[in-house]
Amino acid sequence: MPYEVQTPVFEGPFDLLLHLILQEQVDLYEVSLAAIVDGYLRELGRMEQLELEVASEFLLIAATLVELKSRRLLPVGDDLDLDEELAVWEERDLLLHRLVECKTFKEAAIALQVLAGEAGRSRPRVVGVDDRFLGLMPDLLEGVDAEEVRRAFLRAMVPRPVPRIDLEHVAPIRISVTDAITELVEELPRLGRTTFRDLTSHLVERLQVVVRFLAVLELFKKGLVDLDQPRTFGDIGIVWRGEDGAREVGEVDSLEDLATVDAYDG
Amino acid sequence: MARPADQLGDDVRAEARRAVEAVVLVTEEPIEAGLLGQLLELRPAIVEELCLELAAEYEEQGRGFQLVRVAGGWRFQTHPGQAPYVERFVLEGQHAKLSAAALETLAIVAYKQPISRAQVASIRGVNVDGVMRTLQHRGYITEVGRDPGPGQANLFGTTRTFLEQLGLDSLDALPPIGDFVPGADVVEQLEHGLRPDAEPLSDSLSRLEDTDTERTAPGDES
Amino acid sequence: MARPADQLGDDVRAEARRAVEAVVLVTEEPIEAGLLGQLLELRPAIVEELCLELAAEYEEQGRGFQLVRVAGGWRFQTHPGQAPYVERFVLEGQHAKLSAAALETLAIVAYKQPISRAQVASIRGVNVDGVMRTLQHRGYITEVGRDPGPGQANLFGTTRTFLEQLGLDSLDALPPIGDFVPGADVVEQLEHGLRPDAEPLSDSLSRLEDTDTERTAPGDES
Repeated sequence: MPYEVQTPVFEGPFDLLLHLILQEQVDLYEVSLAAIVDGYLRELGRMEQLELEVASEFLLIAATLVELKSRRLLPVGDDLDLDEELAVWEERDLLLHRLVECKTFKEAAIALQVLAGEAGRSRPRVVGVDDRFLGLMPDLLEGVDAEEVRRAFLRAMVPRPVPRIDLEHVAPIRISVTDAITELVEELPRLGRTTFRDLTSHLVERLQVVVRFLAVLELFKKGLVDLDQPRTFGDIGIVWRGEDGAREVGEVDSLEDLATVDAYDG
Repeated sequence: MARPADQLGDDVRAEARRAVEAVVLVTEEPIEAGLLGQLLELRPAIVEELCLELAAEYEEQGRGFQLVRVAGGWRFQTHPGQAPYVERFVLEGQHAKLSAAALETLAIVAYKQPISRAQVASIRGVNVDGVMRTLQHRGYITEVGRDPGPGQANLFGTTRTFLEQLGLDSLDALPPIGDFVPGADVVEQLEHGLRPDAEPLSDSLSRLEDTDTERTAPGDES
Repeated sequence: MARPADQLGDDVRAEARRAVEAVVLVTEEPIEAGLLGQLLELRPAIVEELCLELAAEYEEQGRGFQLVRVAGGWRFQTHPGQAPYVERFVLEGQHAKLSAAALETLAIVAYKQPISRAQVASIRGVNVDGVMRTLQHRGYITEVGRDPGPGQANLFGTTRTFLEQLGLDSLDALPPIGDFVPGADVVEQLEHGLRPDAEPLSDSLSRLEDTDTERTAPGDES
């Protein structure tokens, strides 16, 4: 990974240099090359690991800065090689140009973010064509590739978030384990193998989920369901063991005395 | 608080109508009045009333879409009178795409085969009979056996046509799904969705509640 | 066949408006006026006119949805004012935010496309392989060709998704890059910061004296 992960503040040598030069929004002529060079070298020393490619860019700029600094410190003599002098100016102009460019795109990035933020407040409709029109499609899989099928699968497997809204203002909800058991006895034989997640995916209240869980445990105790959980925190698999729903209802009545203690007010 | 219809101020009513329109526009499955009511802190009966009102309005204004009650919930759909245009659009082919919902159904069958209709439905959280029929009819999935369990449900799998359409040699060539762990963003979204009083909601609800306060949302001007 | 606008009778117009509403309702991507025109047997210009008319109508009626032109086509979307409700309900498909690094890289590709990875890296001064991969993966950028030069480097550009995510009709709708070029004061500050020999000798000498101070006081220079 590029070094930017380790040093979140500076996104590369230009970023650092821009920061060093522009950080003080004070008098223009306070900007001191000496301070910039020192700051730059200090930051360079602070970076522990650098990718070779990135490091070379940092070092190149450091070298340019040091050279500029040395020029400033030395009185300009007549004996200076004109070519050398020009080369230094060229280096500096190039650096300046790149700094301006870098700054430009930094600003542009902020503008893009603002645009994306505004656009993000609207949600496009992507519901697509009604199922009743599907039959007309010449080729349902036109333009669909395997990767898209994979992504669709992953999307489908993400547990569906249930909008959780404070329900206190609505009529108080009374849920009991008995009711939950009655529901499960009707539901489970139809479902075959299912998971606790699926059984509770439509529930809004956490309390309802808890009550369903207690109900499942009751059924397990009675030997009406088999439970398994292959992984810690994984899905709890539930398999109905009873013969069929209707016949078991009688048995549930006998459960009632176990369960009635657990009536809750929501 | 849930209010009776006659106590509903004009502003609250207008805001609730807008919210209904927005939410129903982007939900893939019909959405129940109860759920909408929870969001708006309105009784389901009032939500039903608002939906009926909107539906009547669209009809009266001769819109090309309808708000309809299907399978216990509300959704937008195209007006039957516009079916010829929708059909033409669908037949153009390259522009109409399998809906995300239908593609998910197909993907579940592909990766979980053999699988029963009920199992697919339980993963998707909705009835999938219609889509499964279409997919079967189009030759992408087929019955591959019966569940040995009590119900002896039909089990479905994908076909050779499916593989050919995707340019795959065999099912083994499907991209591996690995040990799927939802990304951090997904987890965060889930938490956000499950948090009892996330800020934006309470904000907007309080906006709904005190009708006199200054209202700044762009949708409010009318 | 396609008719000019002034020959469009009221009935035809009403029917065309309905058809537009129906077809746009079922598209998953913004639909071009050209395609709508083809389906409705109307000129694209007239379709655009009808769409603008409908969009204005929804706004005027204070609807919770909008008809908008994005990425060269028309689509229905929720009104931004309803964001608090919609966000609570529809958690899927939300895009995780891009990092500052990714945004800057994206800005460079957007304004300099087609551009090679190496060119982007040279502007940013850092390796951009990872960030470019992320952007590509998220569908914001894509390979659009190859550099005809010796290396035949892949050239990248932005996608339709990019436009959709930013709510832009086309790349022309991007704010001009000139808006972001730093002002004269900043450039001068940068220039001054890198000036090798601009100062009078006396300043250089005073600088030599206090070798280790971070900066000289404002009064010392000028």
